[in-house]
Amino acid sequence: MSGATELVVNVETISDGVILHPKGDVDMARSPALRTKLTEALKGKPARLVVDLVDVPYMDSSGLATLIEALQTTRKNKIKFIVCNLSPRVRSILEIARLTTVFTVVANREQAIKA
Amino acid sequence: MSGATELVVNVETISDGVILHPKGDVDMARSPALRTKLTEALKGKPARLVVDLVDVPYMDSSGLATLIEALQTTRKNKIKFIVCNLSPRVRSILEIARLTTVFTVVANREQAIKA
Amino acid sequence: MNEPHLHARILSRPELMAPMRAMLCELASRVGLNETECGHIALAIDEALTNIIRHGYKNDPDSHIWISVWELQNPTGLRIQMDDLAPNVELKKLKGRELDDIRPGGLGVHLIYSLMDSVHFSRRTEGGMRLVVEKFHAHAAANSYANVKHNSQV
Amino acid sequence: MNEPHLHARILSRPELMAPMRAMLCELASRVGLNETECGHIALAIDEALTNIIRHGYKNDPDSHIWISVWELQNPTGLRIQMDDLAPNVELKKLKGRELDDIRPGGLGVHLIYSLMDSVHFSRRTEGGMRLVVEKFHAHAAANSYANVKHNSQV
Ligand SMILES: Nc1ncnc2c1ncn2[C@@H]1O[C@H](COP(=O)(O)OP(=O)(O)O)[C@@H](O)[C@H]1O
Ligand SMILES: Nc1ncnc2c1ncn2[C@@H]1O[C@H](COP(=O)(O)OP(=O)(O)O)[C@@H](O)[C@H]1O
Repeated sequence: MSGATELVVNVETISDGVILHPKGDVDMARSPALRTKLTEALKGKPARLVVDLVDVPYMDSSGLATLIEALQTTRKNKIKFIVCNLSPRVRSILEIARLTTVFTVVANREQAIKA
Repeated sequence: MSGATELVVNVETISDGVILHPKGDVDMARSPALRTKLTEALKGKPARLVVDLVDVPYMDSSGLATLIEALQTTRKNKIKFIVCNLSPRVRSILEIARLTTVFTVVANREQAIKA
Repeated sequence: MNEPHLHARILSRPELMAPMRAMLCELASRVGLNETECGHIALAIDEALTNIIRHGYKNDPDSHIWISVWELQNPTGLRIQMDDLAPNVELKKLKGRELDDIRPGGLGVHLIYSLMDSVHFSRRTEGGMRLVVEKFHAHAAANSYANVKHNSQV
Repeated sequence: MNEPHLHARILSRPELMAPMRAMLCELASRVGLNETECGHIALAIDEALTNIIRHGYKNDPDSHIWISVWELQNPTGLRIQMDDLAPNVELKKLKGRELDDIRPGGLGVHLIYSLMDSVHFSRRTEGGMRLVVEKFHAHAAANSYANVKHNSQV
Protein backbone atom coordinates (compact mmCIF):
# COMPACT_ATOMS: atom_id res chain seq x y z
CA MET A 1 0.00 0.00 0.00
CA SER A 2 0.97 3.60 -0.21
CA GLY A 3 3.64 5.15 1.97
CA ALA A 4 1.08 7.72 3.07
CA THR A 5 0.59 5.72 6.22
CA GLU A 6 4.06 5.61 7.73
CA LEU A 7 3.92 5.98 11.48
CA VAL A 8 4.44 9.59 12.49
CA VAL A 9 6.90 9.88 15.40
CA ASN A 10 7.39 13.31 16.97
CA VAL A 11 10.81 13.88 18.52
CA GLU A 12 11.21 16.40 21.32
CA THR A 13 14.44 17.38 23.03
CA ILE A 14 14.46 17.77 26.81
CA SER A 15 17.27 18.94 29.11
CA ASP A 16 18.79 15.49 29.60
CA GLY A 17 17.51 13.58 26.59
CA VAL A 18 14.75 12.91 24.12
CA ILE A 19 11.02 12.17 24.10
CA LEU A 20 9.64 10.06 21.24
CA HIS A 21 5.94 10.47 20.62
CA PRO A 22 4.59 7.98 18.04
CA LYS A 23 1.08 8.52 16.69
CA GLY A 24 -0.97 5.52 15.61
CA ASP A 25 -1.10 1.75 15.90
CA VAL A 26 2.38 0.25 16.25
CA ASP A 27 1.96 -2.99 14.32
CA MET A 28 4.02 -5.03 11.88
CA ALA A 29 3.48 -2.43 9.15
CA ARG A 30 4.45 0.49 11.34
CA SER A 31 6.92 -0.64 13.96
CA PRO A 32 9.88 -0.28 11.54
CA ALA A 33 9.31 3.50 11.59
CA LEU A 34 9.46 3.51 15.40
CA ARG A 35 12.58 1.36 15.29
CA THR A 36 14.32 3.85 13.00
CA LYS A 37 13.51 6.76 15.31
CA LEU A 38 14.64 4.83 18.40
CA THR A 39 17.93 3.91 16.74
CA GLU A 40 18.52 7.53 15.75
CA ALA A 41 17.74 8.76 19.24
CA LEU A 42 20.01 6.16 20.83
CA LYS A 43 22.92 7.13 18.58
CA GLY A 44 22.91 10.52 20.31
CA LYS A 45 23.60 8.73 23.65
CA PRO A 46 21.05 10.74 25.63
CA ALA A 47 20.93 10.37 29.43
CA ARG A 48 17.19 9.78 29.19
CA LEU A 49 14.92 8.33 26.51
CA VAL A 50 11.17 8.61 26.98
CA VAL A 51 8.57 6.93 24.76
CA ASP A 52 5.22 8.63 25.22
CA LEU A 53 2.50 6.20 24.12
CA VAL A 54 -0.42 8.58 24.64
CA ASP A 55 -1.37 8.39 20.95
CA VAL A 56 -0.78 4.67 20.50
CA PRO A 57 -4.15 2.92 20.79
CA TYR A 58 -2.71 -0.46 19.85
CA MET A 59 0.60 -2.31 19.77
CA ASP A 60 1.45 -5.85 18.69
CA SER A 61 4.45 -8.04 19.38
CA SER A 62 6.50 -6.33 16.67
CA GLY A 63 6.01 -3.12 18.62
CA LEU A 64 6.97 -4.88 21.85
CA ALA A 65 10.04 -6.37 20.15
CA THR A 66 11.06 -2.87 19.05
CA LEU A 67 10.77 -1.58 22.60
CA ILE A 68 12.65 -4.57 24.05
CA GLU A 69 15.45 -4.05 21.56
CA ALA A 70 15.72 -0.40 22.60
CA LEU A 71 15.63 -1.41 26.26
CA GLN A 72 18.62 -3.67 25.75
CA THR A 73 20.66 -0.92 24.10
CA THR A 74 19.76 1.54 26.85
CA ARG A 75 20.88 -0.98 29.48
CA LYS A 76 24.19 -1.48 27.75
CA ASN A 77 24.73 2.27 27.49
CA LYS A 78 23.33 3.24 30.90
CA ILE A 79 20.54 5.31 29.39
CA LYS A 80 17.36 5.82 31.40
CA PHE A 81 14.55 4.29 29.32
CA ILE A 82 10.99 5.17 30.32
CA VAL A 83 7.60 4.52 28.74
CA CYS A 84 4.57 6.54 29.75
CA ASN A 85 0.90 7.21 29.08
CA LEU A 86 -0.15 3.64 28.29
CA SER A 87 -3.77 3.14 27.27
CA PRO A 88 -5.57 0.30 29.08
CA ARG A 89 -5.29 -1.79 25.93
CA VAL A 90 -1.54 -1.29 25.53
CA ARG A 91 -1.01 -1.85 29.24
CA SER A 92 -2.91 -5.11 29.01
CA ILE A 93 -0.67 -6.21 26.12
CA LEU A 94 2.43 -5.50 28.21
CA GLU A 95 0.91 -7.39 31.12
CA ILE A 96 0.11 -10.45 29.05
CA ALA A 97 3.66 -10.44 27.70
CA ARG A 98 4.87 -10.07 31.33
CA LEU A 99 6.77 -6.92 30.46
CA THR A 100 5.31 -4.40 32.91
CA THR A 101 8.08 -5.06 35.41
CA VAL A 102 10.81 -5.18 32.79
CA PHE A 103 10.14 -1.68 31.54
CA THR A 104 10.03 1.46 33.65
CA VAL A 105 6.38 2.37 33.13
CA VAL A 106 5.04 5.64 34.53
CA ALA A 107 1.68 7.35 34.32
CA ASN A 108 2.54 10.55 32.46
CA ARG A 109 5.20 12.77 30.94
CA GLU A 110 5.80 14.76 34.07
CA GLN A 111 6.76 11.60 35.93
CA ALA A 112 8.74 10.35 32.93
CA ILE A 113 10.93 13.44 32.94
CA LYS A 114 11.65 13.07 36.65
CA ALA A 115 11.81 9.28 36.95
CA MET B 1 -26.15 -12.07 15.57
CA SER B 2 -26.91 -11.60 19.19
CA GLY B 3 -29.33 -9.05 20.49
CA ALA B 4 -26.62 -7.76 22.78
CA THR B 5 -26.10 -4.95 20.37
CA GLU B 6 -29.50 -3.27 20.23
CA LEU B 7 -29.14 0.47 20.02
CA VAL B 8 -29.40 2.03 23.46
CA VAL B 9 -31.65 5.10 23.45
CA ASN B 10 -31.85 7.18 26.63
CA VAL B 11 -35.13 9.01 27.12
CA GLU B 12 -35.22 12.18 29.23
CA THR B 13 -38.29 14.21 30.09
CA ILE B 14 -38.05 18.01 29.94
CA SER B 15 -40.64 20.65 30.89
CA ASP B 16 -42.33 20.72 27.49
CA GLY B 17 -41.35 17.40 26.00
CA VAL B 18 -38.77 14.69 25.54
CA ILE B 19 -35.11 14.31 24.63
CA LEU B 20 -34.02 11.09 22.91
CA HIS B 21 -30.35 10.29 23.22
CA PRO B 22 -29.30 7.30 21.06
CA LYS B 23 -25.86 5.81 21.63
CA GLY B 24 -24.03 4.19 18.73
CA ASP B 25 -24.13 3.91 14.95
CA VAL B 26 -27.65 4.27 13.59
CA ASP B 27 -27.54 1.87 10.66
CA MET B 28 -29.86 -0.71 9.10
CA ALA B 29 -29.31 -3.06 12.04
CA ARG B 30 -29.99 -0.42 14.66
CA SER B 31 -32.37 2.18 13.28
CA PRO B 32 -35.44 0.05 14.14
CA ALA B 33 -34.66 0.61 17.83
CA LEU B 34 -34.57 4.37 17.30
CA ARG B 35 -37.81 4.18 15.34
CA THR B 36 -39.53 2.38 18.22
CA LYS B 37 -38.42 5.02 20.72
CA LEU B 38 -39.46 7.86 18.41
CA THR B 39 -42.90 6.31 17.90
CA GLU B 40 -43.35 5.89 21.65
CA ALA B 41 -42.27 9.46 22.32
CA LEU B 42 -44.60 10.81 19.62
CA LYS B 43 -47.56 8.93 21.04
CA GLY B 44 -47.27 11.11 24.15
CA LYS B 45 -47.87 14.20 21.92
CA PRO B 46 -45.09 16.28 23.51
CA ALA B 47 -44.78 19.98 22.59
CA ARG B 48 -41.08 19.42 21.85
CA LEU B 49 -39.09 16.40 20.69
CA VAL B 50 -35.29 16.66 20.70
CA VAL B 51 -32.95 14.06 19.25
CA ASP B 52 -29.47 14.53 20.69
CA LEU B 53 -26.96 12.91 18.31
CA VAL B 54 -23.88 13.58 20.44
CA ASP B 55 -23.18 9.85 20.75
CA VAL B 56 -23.99 8.90 17.17
CA PRO B 57 -20.72 8.71 15.24
CA TYR B 58 -22.41 7.38 12.11
CA MET B 59 -25.81 7.27 10.45
CA ASP B 60 -26.95 5.75 7.17
CA SER B 61 -30.04 6.31 5.04
CA SER B 62 -32.13 4.02 7.24
CA GLY B 63 -31.34 6.39 10.11
CA LEU B 64 -32.21 9.38 7.95
CA ALA B 65 -35.45 7.70 6.89
CA THR B 66 -36.34 7.18 10.54
CA LEU B 67 -35.76 10.86 11.28
CA ILE B 68 -37.72 11.97 8.22
CA GLU B 69 -40.63 9.78 9.24
CA ALA B 70 -40.62 11.35 12.70
CA LEU B 71 -40.38 14.82 11.17
CA GLN B 72 -43.51 14.17 9.16
CA THR B 73 -45.48 13.07 12.21
CA THR B 74 -44.28 16.09 14.19
CA ARG B 75 -45.39 18.40 11.36
CA LYS B 76 -48.84 16.85 11.29
CA ASN B 77 -49.16 17.14 15.07
CA LYS B 78 -47.50 20.56 15.45
CA ILE B 79 -44.68 19.18 17.58
CA LYS B 80 -41.36 21.05 17.63
CA PHE B 81 -38.78 18.57 16.29
CA ILE B 82 -35.13 19.46 16.82
CA VAL B 83 -31.88 17.56 16.23
CA CYS B 84 -28.68 18.67 17.93
CA ASN B 85 -25.03 17.85 18.49
CA LEU B 86 -24.23 16.49 15.03
CA SER B 87 -20.71 15.18 14.51
CA PRO B 88 -19.00 16.45 11.35
CA ARG B 89 -19.58 13.04 9.77
CA VAL B 90 -23.32 12.97 10.53
CA ARG B 91 -23.66 16.59 9.45
CA SER B 92 -21.98 15.77 6.17
CA ILE B 93 -24.45 12.90 5.61
CA LEU B 94 -27.38 15.29 6.16
CA GLU B 95 -25.80 17.79 3.79
CA ILE B 96 -25.30 15.25 1.03
CA ALA B 97 -28.92 14.15 1.43
CA ARG B 98 -29.90 17.87 1.32
CA LEU B 99 -31.64 17.58 4.64
CA THR B 100 -29.91 20.28 6.70
CA THR B 101 -32.58 22.84 5.81
CA VAL B 102 -35.44 20.40 6.21
CA PHE B 103 -34.61 19.62 9.84
CA THR B 104 -34.21 22.15 12.63
CA VAL B 105 -30.55 21.51 13.41
CA VAL B 106 -28.94 23.28 16.38
CA ALA B 107 -25.50 23.08 17.92
CA ASN B 108 -26.24 21.75 21.39
CA ARG B 109 -28.86 20.76 23.94
CA GLU B 110 -29.17 24.19 25.47
CA GLN B 111 -30.21 25.62 22.13
CA ALA B 112 -32.43 22.62 21.44
CA ILE B 113 -34.42 23.21 24.58
CA LYS B 114 -34.97 26.86 23.71
CA ALA B 115 -35.32 26.64 19.92
CA MET C 1 -7.66 -6.55 -13.63
CA ASN C 2 -5.19 -7.29 -10.83
CA GLU C 3 -6.18 -9.49 -7.95
CA PRO C 4 -8.06 -7.66 -5.21
CA HIS C 5 -6.23 -6.95 -1.97
CA LEU C 6 -9.21 -8.43 -0.21
CA HIS C 7 -11.99 -10.66 -1.45
CA ALA C 8 -14.71 -11.55 1.05
CA ARG C 9 -17.95 -13.47 1.06
CA ILE C 10 -20.39 -12.44 3.75
CA LEU C 11 -23.87 -13.53 4.76
CA SER C 12 -26.63 -11.06 3.89
CA ARG C 13 -27.11 -9.72 7.41
CA PRO C 14 -27.39 -6.12 8.59
CA GLU C 15 -25.14 -6.98 11.54
CA LEU C 16 -22.19 -7.50 9.20
CA MET C 17 -22.32 -4.00 7.78
CA ALA C 18 -20.60 -2.30 10.72
CA PRO C 19 -17.60 -4.68 10.51
CA MET C 20 -17.39 -4.07 6.74
CA ARG C 21 -17.52 -0.31 7.29
CA ALA C 22 -14.79 -0.48 9.92
CA MET C 23 -12.56 -2.51 7.61
CA LEU C 24 -13.09 -0.22 4.63
CA CYS C 25 -12.51 2.93 6.67
CA GLU C 26 -9.23 1.52 7.91
CA LEU C 27 -8.22 0.51 4.37
CA ALA C 28 -9.17 3.93 3.06
CA SER C 29 -7.17 5.74 5.70
CA ARG C 30 -4.18 3.50 5.05
CA VAL C 31 -4.16 4.58 1.40
CA GLY C 32 -4.22 8.18 2.52
CA LEU C 33 -7.90 9.11 2.23
CA ASN C 34 -9.01 11.53 4.92
CA GLU C 35 -11.66 11.12 7.67
CA THR C 36 -14.44 12.54 5.51
CA GLU C 37 -13.51 10.49 2.47
CA CYS C 38 -13.43 7.34 4.62
CA GLY C 39 -16.85 8.24 5.99
CA HIS C 40 -18.18 8.67 2.46
CA ILE C 41 -16.90 5.26 1.38
CA ALA C 42 -18.41 3.67 4.48
CA LEU C 43 -21.79 5.23 3.80
CA ALA C 44 -21.84 4.34 0.10
CA ILE C 45 -20.98 0.69 0.80
CA ASP C 46 -23.49 0.60 3.60
CA GLU C 47 -26.22 1.84 1.25
CA ALA C 48 -25.26 -0.65 -1.43
CA LEU C 49 -25.29 -3.57 1.02
CA THR C 50 -28.59 -2.40 2.49
CA ASN C 51 -30.14 -2.46 -0.98
CA ILE C 52 -28.78 -5.92 -1.77
CA ILE C 53 -30.09 -7.29 1.52
CA ARG C 54 -33.43 -5.53 1.39
CA HIS C 55 -34.39 -5.37 -2.29
CA GLY C 56 -32.21 -8.11 -3.75
CA TYR C 57 -32.48 -10.84 -1.12
CA LYS C 58 -35.73 -9.66 0.52
CA ASN C 59 -34.06 -9.80 3.94
CA ASP C 60 -33.07 -13.47 3.69
CA PRO C 61 -30.19 -13.69 6.22
CA ASP C 62 -28.47 -16.68 4.61
CA SER C 63 -27.72 -15.43 1.11
CA HIS C 64 -24.26 -14.39 -0.04
CA ILE C 65 -22.64 -11.09 -0.90
CA TRP C 66 -19.11 -10.91 -2.33
CA ILE C 67 -16.99 -7.85 -1.66
CA SER C 68 -13.66 -7.19 -3.35
CA VAL C 69 -11.37 -4.28 -2.63
CA TRP C 70 -8.48 -2.94 -4.69
CA GLU C 71 -6.07 -0.25 -3.74
CA LEU C 72 -5.64 2.16 -6.66
CA GLN C 73 -2.61 4.23 -7.52
CA ASN C 74 -2.37 7.20 -9.85
CA PRO C 75 -4.66 8.54 -8.61
CA THR C 76 -4.68 7.10 -5.11
CA GLY C 77 -7.95 5.57 -4.02
CA LEU C 78 -10.02 2.45 -3.51
CA ARG C 79 -12.14 0.36 -5.85
CA ILE C 80 -14.84 -1.72 -4.20
CA GLN C 81 -16.90 -4.33 -6.01
CA MET C 82 -20.05 -5.89 -4.61
CA ASP C 83 -21.64 -8.94 -6.22
CA ASP C 84 -24.85 -10.73 -5.35
CA LEU C 85 -26.89 -13.60 -6.70
CA ALA C 86 -30.29 -12.05 -6.16
CA PRO C 87 -32.74 -11.90 -9.08
CA ASN C 88 -31.34 -8.99 -11.04
CA VAL C 89 -33.45 -6.00 -11.96
CA GLU C 90 -33.44 -3.63 -14.90
CA LEU C 91 -30.81 -1.00 -14.30
CA LYS C 92 -33.26 1.81 -14.95
CA LYS C 93 -35.25 0.66 -11.92
CA LEU C 94 -32.30 1.39 -9.69
CA LYS C 95 -33.24 4.81 -8.51
CA GLY C 96 -34.97 6.42 -5.63
CA ARG C 97 -36.91 9.63 -5.25
CA GLU C 98 -35.55 13.02 -6.21
CA LEU C 99 -33.69 14.58 -3.30
CA ASP C 100 -36.07 17.55 -3.16
CA ASP C 101 -39.00 15.22 -2.62
CA ILE C 102 -38.63 14.74 1.12
CA ARG C 103 -39.93 11.29 2.11
CA PRO C 104 -38.52 8.51 4.23
CA GLY C 105 -36.50 6.12 2.04
CA GLY C 106 -35.39 6.31 -1.56
CA LEU C 107 -32.08 7.95 -0.67
CA GLY C 108 -29.61 5.09 -1.04
CA VAL C 109 -28.85 5.14 -4.76
CA HIS C 110 -28.61 8.93 -4.79
CA LEU C 111 -26.21 8.84 -1.88
CA ILE C 112 -24.00 6.31 -3.66
CA TYR C 113 -23.78 8.58 -6.73
CA SER C 114 -23.17 11.66 -4.57
CA LEU C 115 -20.49 10.03 -2.46
CA MET C 116 -18.34 8.17 -4.97
CA ASP C 117 -16.19 9.28 -7.92
CA SER C 118 -17.19 6.37 -10.12
CA VAL C 119 -20.32 4.18 -9.95
CA HIS C 120 -20.95 1.24 -12.24
CA PHE C 121 -24.03 -0.99 -11.89
CA SER C 122 -24.27 -4.09 -14.09
CA ARG C 123 -26.18 -7.34 -14.40
CA ARG C 124 -23.94 -10.38 -14.05
CA THR C 125 -24.16 -13.09 -16.66
CA GLU C 126 -24.11 -15.65 -13.81
CA GLY C 127 -27.22 -13.94 -12.41
CA GLY C 128 -27.34 -11.23 -9.79
CA MET C 129 -26.00 -7.71 -9.84
CA ARG C 130 -22.56 -6.15 -9.68
CA LEU C 131 -21.79 -2.71 -8.36
CA VAL C 132 -18.29 -1.29 -8.74
CA VAL C 133 -17.52 2.01 -7.06
CA GLU C 134 -14.32 4.02 -6.83
CA LYS C 135 -13.24 6.82 -4.56
CA PHE C 136 -10.09 8.84 -5.05
CA HIS C 137 -8.10 11.04 -2.78
CA ALA C 138 -9.61 14.52 -3.37
CA HIS C 139 -6.24 15.95 -4.22
CA ALA C 140 -5.31 13.07 -6.49
CA ALA C 141 -8.66 13.13 -8.29
CA ALA C 142 -8.38 16.84 -9.00
CA ASN C 143 -4.86 16.57 -10.35
CA SER C 144 -5.02 13.53 -12.50
CA TYR C 145 -8.39 13.18 -14.06
CA ALA C 146 -6.76 11.76 -17.18
CA ASN C 147 -5.49 8.81 -15.17
CA VAL C 148 -8.90 7.74 -13.98
CA LYS C 149 -9.86 6.16 -17.26
CA HIS C 150 -6.50 4.48 -17.61
CA ASN C 151 -6.54 3.20 -14.08
CA SER C 152 -9.95 1.64 -14.33
CA GLN C 153 -8.79 -0.46 -17.23
CA VAL C 154 -5.86 -2.05 -15.39
CA MET D 1 -19.66 -26.91 10.61
CA ASN D 2 -22.01 -24.10 9.63
CA GLU D 3 -21.03 -21.63 6.99
CA PRO D 4 -18.90 -18.78 8.30
CA HIS D 5 -20.50 -15.37 8.64
CA LEU D 6 -17.53 -14.01 6.76
CA HIS D 7 -14.98 -15.72 4.58
CA ALA D 8 -12.20 -13.55 3.20
CA ARG D 9 -9.09 -14.02 1.13
CA ILE D 10 -6.43 -11.37 1.61
CA LEU D 11 -2.98 -10.74 0.20
CA SER D 12 -0.12 -11.44 2.61
CA ARG D 13 0.64 -7.80 3.39
CA PRO D 14 1.20 -6.14 6.75
CA GLU D 15 -0.94 -3.20 5.63
CA LEU D 16 -4.04 -5.40 5.61
CA MET D 17 -3.75 -6.32 9.28
CA ALA D 18 -5.21 -3.08 10.61
CA PRO D 19 -8.36 -3.43 8.45
CA MET D 20 -8.74 -7.05 9.63
CA ARG D 21 -8.34 -5.99 13.25
CA ALA D 22 -10.93 -3.24 12.84
CA MET D 23 -13.40 -5.67 11.31
CA LEU D 24 -12.88 -8.33 13.97
CA CYS D 25 -13.16 -5.83 16.81
CA GLU D 26 -16.45 -4.61 15.42
CA LEU D 27 -17.71 -8.19 14.99
CA ALA D 28 -16.61 -9.05 18.50
CA SER D 29 -18.35 -6.07 20.02
CA ARG D 30 -21.51 -6.85 18.07
CA VAL D 31 -21.63 -10.32 19.65
CA GLY D 32 -21.29 -8.70 23.04
CA LEU D 33 -17.59 -9.08 23.79
CA ASN D 34 -16.17 -6.15 25.73
CA GLU D 35 -13.41 -3.67 24.80
CA THR D 36 -10.67 -5.76 26.36
CA GLU D 37 -11.89 -9.01 24.81
CA CYS D 38 -12.05 -7.31 21.41
CA GLY D 39 -8.50 -6.05 21.91
CA HIS D 40 -7.34 -9.55 22.76
CA ILE D 41 -8.89 -11.01 19.64
CA ALA D 42 -7.33 -8.28 17.53
CA LEU D 43 -3.89 -8.94 18.97
CA ALA D 44 -4.09 -12.71 18.62
CA ILE D 45 -5.16 -12.49 14.98
CA ASP D 46 -2.50 -9.90 14.33
CA GLU D 47 0.18 -12.21 15.74
CA ALA D 48 -1.10 -15.15 13.72
CA LEU D 49 -1.12 -13.14 10.48
CA THR D 50 2.32 -11.71 11.23
CA ASN D 51 3.68 -15.24 11.58
CA ILE D 52 2.06 -16.43 8.37
CA ILE D 53 3.45 -13.45 6.46
CA ARG D 54 6.89 -13.55 8.02
CA HIS D 55 7.66 -17.21 8.67
CA GLY D 56 5.23 -18.89 6.28
CA TYR D 57 5.46 -16.70 3.21
CA LYS D 58 8.89 -15.13 3.95
CA ASN D 59 7.38 -11.67 3.40
CA ASP D 60 6.14 -12.37 -0.12
CA PRO D 61 3.40 -9.72 -0.53
CA ASP D 62 1.39 -11.62 -3.17
CA SER D 63 0.54 -14.85 -1.37
CA HIS D 64 -2.90 -15.62 0.01
CA ILE D 65 -4.36 -15.91 3.49
CA TRP D 66 -7.94 -17.07 4.07
CA ILE D 67 -9.83 -15.86 7.13
CA SER D 68 -13.20 -17.22 8.19
CA VAL D 69 -15.26 -15.97 11.09
CA TRP D 70 -18.14 -17.63 12.87
CA GLU D 71 -20.32 -16.17 15.54
CA LEU D 72 -20.75 -18.70 18.35
CA GLN D 73 -23.67 -19.06 20.68
CA ASN D 74 -23.84 -20.93 23.98
CA PRO D 75 -21.40 -19.66 25.00
CA THR D 76 -21.30 -16.41 23.05
CA GLY D 77 -18.08 -15.76 21.20
CA LEU D 78 -16.20 -15.82 17.93
CA ARG D 79 -14.35 -18.55 16.09
CA ILE D 80 -11.69 -17.39 13.65
CA GLN D 81 -9.91 -19.68 11.22
CA MET D 82 -6.78 -18.69 9.29
CA ASP D 83 -5.50 -20.81 6.42
CA ASP D 84 -2.37 -20.40 4.36
CA LEU D 85 -0.59 -22.26 1.60
CA ALA D 86 2.94 -21.72 2.85
CA PRO D 87 5.24 -24.73 3.29
CA ASN D 88 3.92 -26.20 6.52
CA VAL D 89 6.13 -26.81 9.50
CA GLU D 90 6.14 -29.40 12.26
CA LEU D 91 3.74 -28.28 14.91
CA LYS D 92 6.33 -28.66 17.66
CA LYS D 93 8.40 -25.95 15.95
CA LEU D 94 5.62 -23.47 16.53
CA LYS D 95 6.85 -21.87 19.67
CA GLY D 96 8.83 -18.90 20.75
CA ARG D 97 10.98 -18.16 23.74
CA GLU D 98 9.80 -18.56 27.33
CA LEU D 99 8.19 -15.35 28.53
CA ASP D 100 10.77 -14.92 31.31
CA ASP D 101 13.56 -14.91 28.77
CA ILE D 102 13.36 -11.26 27.75
CA ARG D 103 14.49 -10.84 24.16
CA PRO D 104 13.01 -9.07 21.16
CA GLY D 105 10.73 -11.45 19.24
CA GLY D 106 9.46 -14.90 20.05
CA LEU D 107 6.30 -13.58 21.69
CA GLY D 108 3.64 -14.21 19.08
CA VAL D 109 2.68 -17.83 19.72
CA HIS D 110 2.70 -17.31 23.50
CA LEU D 111 0.45 -14.30 23.09
CA ILE D 112 -2.01 -16.29 20.99
CA TYR D 113 -2.25 -18.98 23.70
CA SER D 114 -2.54 -16.38 26.45
CA LEU D 115 -5.21 -14.37 24.69
CA MET D 116 -7.60 -16.98 23.35
CA ASP D 117 -9.83 -19.58 24.98
CA SER D 118 -9.16 -22.24 22.36
CA VAL D 119 -6.16 -22.58 20.00
CA HIS D 120 -5.85 -25.29 17.40
CA PHE D 121 -2.91 -25.46 14.96
CA SER D 122 -2.97 -28.09 12.21
CA ARG D 123 -1.29 -28.95 8.94
CA ARG D 124 -3.70 -28.90 6.01
CA THR D 125 -3.78 -31.87 3.69
CA GLU D 126 -3.85 -29.42 0.75
CA GLY D 127 -0.60 -27.96 2.07
CA GLY D 128 -0.13 -25.00 4.36
CA MET D 129 -1.26 -24.47 7.92
CA ARG D 130 -4.57 -23.91 9.64
CA LEU D 131 -5.05 -22.06 12.89
CA VAL D 132 -8.46 -22.03 14.54
CA VAL D 133 -8.94 -19.84 17.59
CA GLU D 134 -11.99 -19.15 19.72
CA LYS D 135 -12.77 -16.44 22.23
CA PHE D 136 -15.80 -16.45 24.47
CA HIS D 137 -17.55 -13.78 26.42
CA ALA D 138 -15.89 -13.98 29.85
CA HIS D 139 -19.23 -14.39 31.55
CA ALA D 140 -20.45 -16.98 29.05
CA ALA D 141 -17.22 -18.98 29.21
CA ALA D 142 -17.35 -19.18 32.98
CA ASN D 143 -20.96 -20.25 33.04
CA SER D 144 -21.12 -22.83 30.34
CA TYR D 145 -17.88 -24.65 30.01
CA ALA D 146 -19.78 -27.80 29.17
CA ASN D 147 -21.15 -26.18 26.04
CA VAL D 148 -17.76 -25.40 24.58
CA LYS D 149 -17.14 -28.89 23.40
CA HIS D 150 -20.62 -29.22 22.02
CA ASN D 151 -20.45 -25.92 20.25
CA SER D 152 -17.16 -26.58 18.55
CA GLN D 153 -18.62 -29.66 16.93
CA VAL D 154 -21.51 -27.87 15.25
N1 LIG E 1 -29.57 -4.28 -5.16
C1 LIG E 1 -30.83 -4.01 -5.60
N2 LIG E 1 -31.60 -4.99 -6.08
C2 LIG E 1 -32.84 -4.72 -6.51
N3 LIG E 1 -33.40 -3.50 -6.53
C3 LIG E 1 -32.68 -2.47 -6.07
C4 LIG E 1 -31.35 -2.67 -5.58
N4 LIG E 1 -30.87 -1.47 -5.20
C5 LIG E 1 -31.85 -0.58 -5.42
N5 LIG E 1 -32.95 -1.16 -5.94
C6 LIG E 1 -34.18 -0.47 -6.36
O1 LIG E 1 -33.92 0.92 -6.43
C7 LIG E 1 -34.82 1.65 -5.57
C8 LIG E 1 -34.11 2.86 -4.95
O2 LIG E 1 -33.18 2.45 -3.99
P1 LIG E 1 -32.71 3.46 -2.86
O3 LIG E 1 -32.36 4.76 -3.52
O4 LIG E 1 -31.64 2.83 -2.08
O5 LIG E 1 -34.00 3.72 -1.96
P2 LIG E 1 -34.81 2.71 -1.02
O6 LIG E 1 -33.92 1.51 -0.85
O7 LIG E 1 -35.01 3.46 0.24
O8 LIG E 1 -36.07 2.42 -1.75
C9 LIG E 1 -35.29 0.65 -4.56
O9 LIG E 1 -36.54 1.00 -4.03
C10 LIG E 1 -35.32 -0.64 -5.36
O10 LIG E 1 -36.49 -0.76 -6.08
N1 LIG F 1 2.75 -19.62 10.45
C1 LIG F 1 4.00 -20.08 10.72
N2 LIG F 1 4.68 -20.77 9.76
C2 LIG F 1 5.93 -21.24 10.04
N3 LIG F 1 6.56 -21.11 11.22
C3 LIG F 1 5.93 -20.44 12.20
C4 LIG F 1 4.62 -19.91 12.00
N4 LIG F 1 4.25 -19.33 13.15
C5 LIG F 1 5.27 -19.47 14.01
N5 LIG F 1 6.29 -20.14 13.45
C6 LIG F 1 7.55 -20.53 14.12
O1 LIG F 1 7.37 -20.38 15.52
C7 LIG F 1 8.34 -19.48 16.07
C8 LIG F 1 7.76 -18.67 17.20
O2 LIG F 1 6.84 -17.71 16.71
P1 LIG F 1 6.51 -16.42 17.57
O3 LIG F 1 6.21 -16.85 18.96
O4 LIG F 1 5.43 -15.68 16.87
O5 LIG F 1 7.84 -15.58 17.61
P2 LIG F 1 8.62 -14.83 16.43
O6 LIG F 1 7.70 -14.77 15.27
O7 LIG F 1 8.95 -13.49 17.00
O8 LIG F 1 9.84 -15.67 16.18
C9 LIG F 1 8.80 -18.65 14.90
O9 LIG F 1 10.12 -18.16 15.09
C10 LIG F 1 8.71 -19.64 13.75
O10 LIG F 1 9.87 -20.45 13.67
